[in-house]
Amino acid sequence: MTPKKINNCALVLIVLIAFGVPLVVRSATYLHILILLYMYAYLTTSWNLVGGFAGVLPLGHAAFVGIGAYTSTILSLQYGVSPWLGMIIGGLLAAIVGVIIGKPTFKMRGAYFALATIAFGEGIRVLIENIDYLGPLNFNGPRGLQIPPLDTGLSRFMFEAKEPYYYIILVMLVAVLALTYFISRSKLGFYLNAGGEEPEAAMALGVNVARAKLIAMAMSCFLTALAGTFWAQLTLYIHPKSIISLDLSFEIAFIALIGGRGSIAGPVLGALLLRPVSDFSRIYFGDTVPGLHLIIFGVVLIVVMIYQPRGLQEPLTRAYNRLIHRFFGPQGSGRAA
Amino acid sequence: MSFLEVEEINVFYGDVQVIFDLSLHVEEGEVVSIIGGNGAGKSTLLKTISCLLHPQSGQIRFENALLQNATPEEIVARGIVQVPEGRRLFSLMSVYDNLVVGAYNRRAAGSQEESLQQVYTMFPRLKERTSQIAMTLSGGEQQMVAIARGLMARPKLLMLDEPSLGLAPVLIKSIFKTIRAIADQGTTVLLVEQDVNHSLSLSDRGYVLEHGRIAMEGQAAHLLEDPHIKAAYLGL
Amino acid sequence: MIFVLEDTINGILMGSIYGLTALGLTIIFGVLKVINFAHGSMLMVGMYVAYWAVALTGLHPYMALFVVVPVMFFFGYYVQDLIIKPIFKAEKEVREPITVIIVTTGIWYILDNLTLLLFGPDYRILQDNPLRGKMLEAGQMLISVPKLWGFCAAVVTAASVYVFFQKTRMGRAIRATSLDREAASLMGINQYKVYNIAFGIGTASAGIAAITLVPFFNVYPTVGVLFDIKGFIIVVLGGLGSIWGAIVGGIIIGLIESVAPQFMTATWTEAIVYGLFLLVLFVKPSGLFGVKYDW
Amino acid sequence: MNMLEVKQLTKDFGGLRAIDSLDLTIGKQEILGLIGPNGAGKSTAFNCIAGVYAPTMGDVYFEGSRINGQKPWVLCKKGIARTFQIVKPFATKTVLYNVMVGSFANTNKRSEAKEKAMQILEFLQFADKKDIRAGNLTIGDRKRLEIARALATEPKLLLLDEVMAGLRPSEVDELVDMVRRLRQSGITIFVIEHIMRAIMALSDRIVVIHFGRKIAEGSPEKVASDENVIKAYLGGEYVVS
Amino acid sequence: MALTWGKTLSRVLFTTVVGAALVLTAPLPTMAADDVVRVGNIIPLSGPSASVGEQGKFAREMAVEEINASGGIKALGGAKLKMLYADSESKPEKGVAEAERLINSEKVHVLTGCWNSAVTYPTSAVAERYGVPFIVPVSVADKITEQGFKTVFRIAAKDSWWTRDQFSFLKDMQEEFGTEIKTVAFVYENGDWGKGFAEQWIKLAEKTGYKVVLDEPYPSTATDLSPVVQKIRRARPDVLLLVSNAADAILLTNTMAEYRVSPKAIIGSGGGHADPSFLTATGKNAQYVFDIVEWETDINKAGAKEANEKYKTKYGQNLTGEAVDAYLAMYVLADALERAGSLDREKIRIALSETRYTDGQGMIVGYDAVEFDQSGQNKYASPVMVQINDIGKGMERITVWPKNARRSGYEPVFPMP
Repeated sequence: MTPKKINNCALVLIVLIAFGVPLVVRSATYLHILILLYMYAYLTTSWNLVGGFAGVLPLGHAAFVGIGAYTSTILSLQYGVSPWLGMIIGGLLAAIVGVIIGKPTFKMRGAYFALATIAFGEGIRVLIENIDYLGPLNFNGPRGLQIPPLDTGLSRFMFEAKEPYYYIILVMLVAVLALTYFISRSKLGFYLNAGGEEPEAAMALGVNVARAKLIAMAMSCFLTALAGTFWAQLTLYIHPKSIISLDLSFEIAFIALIGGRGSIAGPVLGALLLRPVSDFSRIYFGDTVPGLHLIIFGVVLIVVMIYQPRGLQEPLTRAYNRLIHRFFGPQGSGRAA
Repeated sequence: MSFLEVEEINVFYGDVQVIFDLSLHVEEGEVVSIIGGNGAGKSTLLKTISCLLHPQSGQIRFENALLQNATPEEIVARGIVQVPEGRRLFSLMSVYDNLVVGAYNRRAAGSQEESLQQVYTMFPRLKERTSQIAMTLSGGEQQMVAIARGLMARPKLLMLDEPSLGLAPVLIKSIFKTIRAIADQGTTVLLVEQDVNHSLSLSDRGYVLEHGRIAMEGQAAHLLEDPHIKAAYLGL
Repeated sequence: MIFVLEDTINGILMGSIYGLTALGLTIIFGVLKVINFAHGSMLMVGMYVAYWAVALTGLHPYMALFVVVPVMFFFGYYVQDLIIKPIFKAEKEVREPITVIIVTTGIWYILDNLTLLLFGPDYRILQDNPLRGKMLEAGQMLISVPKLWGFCAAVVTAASVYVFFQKTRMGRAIRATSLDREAASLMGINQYKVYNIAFGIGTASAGIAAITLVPFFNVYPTVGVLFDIKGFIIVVLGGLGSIWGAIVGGIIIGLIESVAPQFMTATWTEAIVYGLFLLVLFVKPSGLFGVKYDW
Repeated sequence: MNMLEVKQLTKDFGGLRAIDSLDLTIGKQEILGLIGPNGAGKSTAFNCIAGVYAPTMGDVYFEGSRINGQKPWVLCKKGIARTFQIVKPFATKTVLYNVMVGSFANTNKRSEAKEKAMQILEFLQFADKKDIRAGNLTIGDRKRLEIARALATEPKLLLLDEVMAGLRPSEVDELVDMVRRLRQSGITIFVIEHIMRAIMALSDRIVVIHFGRKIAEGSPEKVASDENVIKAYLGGEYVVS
Repeated sequence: MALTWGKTLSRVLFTTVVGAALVLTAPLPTMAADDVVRVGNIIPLSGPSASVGEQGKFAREMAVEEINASGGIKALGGAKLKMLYADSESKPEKGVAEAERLINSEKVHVLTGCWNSAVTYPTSAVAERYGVPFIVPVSVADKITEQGFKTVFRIAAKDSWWTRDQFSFLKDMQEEFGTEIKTVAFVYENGDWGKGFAEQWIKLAEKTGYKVVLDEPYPSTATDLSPVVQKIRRARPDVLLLVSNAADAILLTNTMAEYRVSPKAIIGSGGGHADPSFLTATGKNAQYVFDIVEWETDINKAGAKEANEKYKTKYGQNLTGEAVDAYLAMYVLADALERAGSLDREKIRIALSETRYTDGQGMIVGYDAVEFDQSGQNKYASPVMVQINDIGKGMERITVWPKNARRSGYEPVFPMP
């Protein structure tokens, strides 16, 4: 078999297995953990479009999760609009806000950009906490919005069981990964990478770096906001302090950095490491030694960064190649990515 | 044993090998030039002697002591001082502060005032500019500060990385004159240059570096006459 | 009118203390080119050290200076030496190693929760300290004495750090390293030792801020978070790396927080602060006192 | 019609006048050399033409139309490509990737971009290194990559900023040869160079600037014997002890 | 190139599966056995409300130790209560996730929690969906029991009752001491809880005819509350009503003392004012502050003193209203389990809904019984007012209202001198 075939087979196999998981895993808890894992992988992949490919470090993406969640929830609670439609509207709104905020901030360098996005994220949270009503729209200020679990079903984006959520977020994740894959091979991907690495050279080669970044930002914000709606429909409650929190913004970025920023696999790998660490350490230590789970989380962050500052994607790729090499012989192992 | 002895070093930049089995020596009081085009490995060689890089194999000895795994600070403390390529001044600091930082190492710190006087004697212009911010100096003045800063460290061996880079011809001449004056005061000088004519004319010996290997070595006067050098490096 | 004056004074005093809490952040950024996300936690550690130093010995709170400053200096020194330095070594080529941001965040989580484990979630305040509740009366105006001392501490600390950087051998070495790491190495300056010392100074200044806060502020494990984001905003307003910028940035925030609530509800002042912050970033990205030099 | 016409170009930085009323023209398929002592304003002139800086005064015409202050990426699409004095490769990407960024200027299709990039690499005898990461190239290859990327944008006018600096003589000869072949393929070339031997051999005409002003213009022989030029290079205004 | 990207993608998904496999083979928490009653408790054990979470945990532990030591649930053959704690970190989404886990993986029979109304609210929806009885010791937002849920049972009073009692108290004091009250000021944390109280206050003030001179939310993350205190000082209200978390309650009280703000009365709303740290951290500054709570150490009820002594020796602090509600909740649960005689969640739910718990070790609260109405609200729950004062033994919290619960021999100080 050629390396390409082996990889394609592995790809298909893995997608099939992922879709088969709910047939084996009946525990709603594990499904919930997997759903959150996929959701974080999805969020991070969306983040990666700017944070990875465009070479900046946005630390305020929770704001877009919030925009998505609030848009669809307000529309569905107060105007009966299906959350599916609200999801798209929220995405578009987030894209617009993203472009507006991206335009000035993309001119900034390194630390300034990171701090500006933090301030933007926190600013949006403070704004929502201060607004009870905006015209006819009820934001309910700091108290958040509850979605009554009344009519379930696909059209209302609300389900009794976990399986539908699982499949929705899995499809979203696969779609966003595929999208990232195609973007990375497209002109836009080339332009983003080039502009992220050497903006001056890229401009001389015909790349409108600012525009490429804004397009990426718009896409990233759009996709991020979709996950906001998903999250709102999953927990049926949105609360500015948690859905637009710094913690969320940080976690999205950390997953990417731990997994390997700018690579397609990175976000998924990062989520696979960090989510279980945070979930299981909270489950096992959260009650006995309060705070220990966050200490463990902190230690994992530090250790990974000391030993793999470029993220886990590179060593895991090597390990995968060795594995393929062992099972399929030398022709199976491709060159290093 | 020589003053500085480099024995069969191999140096890598990441995965790329830049220097191959390179050996050279410098005797006390000499002026030695290393000439070669960009990418020949000249700067890498100096960085290796300064211990900013470490050779994968081979040894470097200075005054008979091995410089294995030493840090750049230890190298300076032992008396090897490098004036880096492109001057690398502390751009937002004054001329005075730049010079004083040069005397940071303990050996030089004690005689800071004395060194300062010497340096000002050598470069009177710097005395006029003592409180000016380095960034605002002209190119020639910046190169003076760079060399003066190196001298402030009281070097036994002064290594200069392309001091003529980016200077007008007339300035180049005076910089080389200064280097000769430094050597005449008893400091050993290791000079890395692309400007073959100037550098060899003031040197005792020279090495020609090509693709990370010593292609030729000998008395400076002989090298200047060598047809291969003329053909390859002087464009004649 | 007297109200506005009173609020303005409080804003300046409290703001200078904010500036003091952010001073270390700006020092560390100036030298290491890294935002220390654990700075608030360092402040928290300083507050605990100060609290216990006073609570156990019965010293005057400001006498704790002699305990807190050295303890915090070496704490910062070794945190940088043992945890952050390896990353710098691994990422030598990178100018603003983003990985360090993650590591400092890891340190933040660890410090906050370790404190929770050790001392529990209780809120502590120094009960019978002589400064507690001390107010200066000027006509109808009331001015907090511990805050006034905080203002003095901020100015004195900033001035000392400034003079140290300008006039001492180590100070020059630190500035040289911040401008060109490699050239500084070639001058015999140990880059990592300079980083350790800069981190130590930054942390020690957080310790001084902690001492000025302890007489009137609660001490609890997550108290640092309150000052974290505030610190980021202050240092960017003042210009990353600028010592006086941090103090002025702090005073601006203090003034907004103190004066604005008299015209609106206090919750909106936060929004104003963020708005102003973004505005300054857009108009003058290098901050009010930042050098127009690309870090 | 001239390929490029620069009229009374002036550029100030703060109080400093980097270029002062510079006039020059380049005909179609010509090779024009621009020389001058360091700090004479050569790179600034390039940056004004390539759209990095907007000129303070004066006009730049490309194929007869005025292009003052247009952005670099716009000019690139119009047919002006340039290299950088300090090479700026996309270091983590392969040589092919680097060149494809350039070839995307005229297509949206990945396959076309790749084909074009391969053509260029083959033309420059560079194809064997297409999978090497740009960060791992030698300095000579980086310079070549710089040219390859610029060529991939299919320029009419190519601005070469000290592409020979730091190369060995044999490499310089190769490059001179290559630039000549480029001209034969129909590209107009404007070149800044420090290596006299190369620029003398290469240029149809040479313009010499000093302190932002044009001090001489003409054939290589004429310029080389010009008194002003010799004075500028050997100087006398700077006395160092 | 195509090859590389394709491979990367497949690698991603390959690792996804390996990771998923790892997750699934991770050691599972032990599955439910029949001889224990598994009680899931979601409380904030880390993060900003960790202090309250800890109190709730201590109180639950003490109650469960007592219940188990005295033979467990007899109707279930002496089954012991087994406590499972989950940390919400005060975050709604964590609370929801933990509820899912406790219900599905840990197979808990009953849930309790979550203190933060913002967490309890969405979590109660999860419990309702799975039909798991959900005992809410404290979380005062009205809406928690107004969702039409069958599984929610709240021990504590809800905020409309708390605010109602605060105003009744004011009226009574006004009459008792002949002090006229004209103006009130509301200062509260800008959150679910504070906003909820403020809404009720405004209505009550309108009804009572008080003039509202200040209605001020503040961020509980504020580092300097003197601007808010200045506003209070300048508004000169007769009565100041507060809703504060611990850190800001302490800061506010101390700052008010600094600025010599002394209205006729300052009334807290539990929470931060009831935190054990509050008294130690404010000292004299808290003197004469009134607070509304569900319970106080000096309550005139059999067993209350003993329970407090036991708690104090065990955990080094006094029982608080928050803690007592949690303590009581465990006894209410035990009582329901005895009557249900089954571990079936529905049966437990029915038993809970039929609760009438009047005496027993857990009944150390001021009122007479625990009985839930249709919505799951404890009908009898009623707060008391305490005043913080030093009557010779340092600052302590002294019950003053309703009058029949007032500590004998204590004369409330009203208005504040």
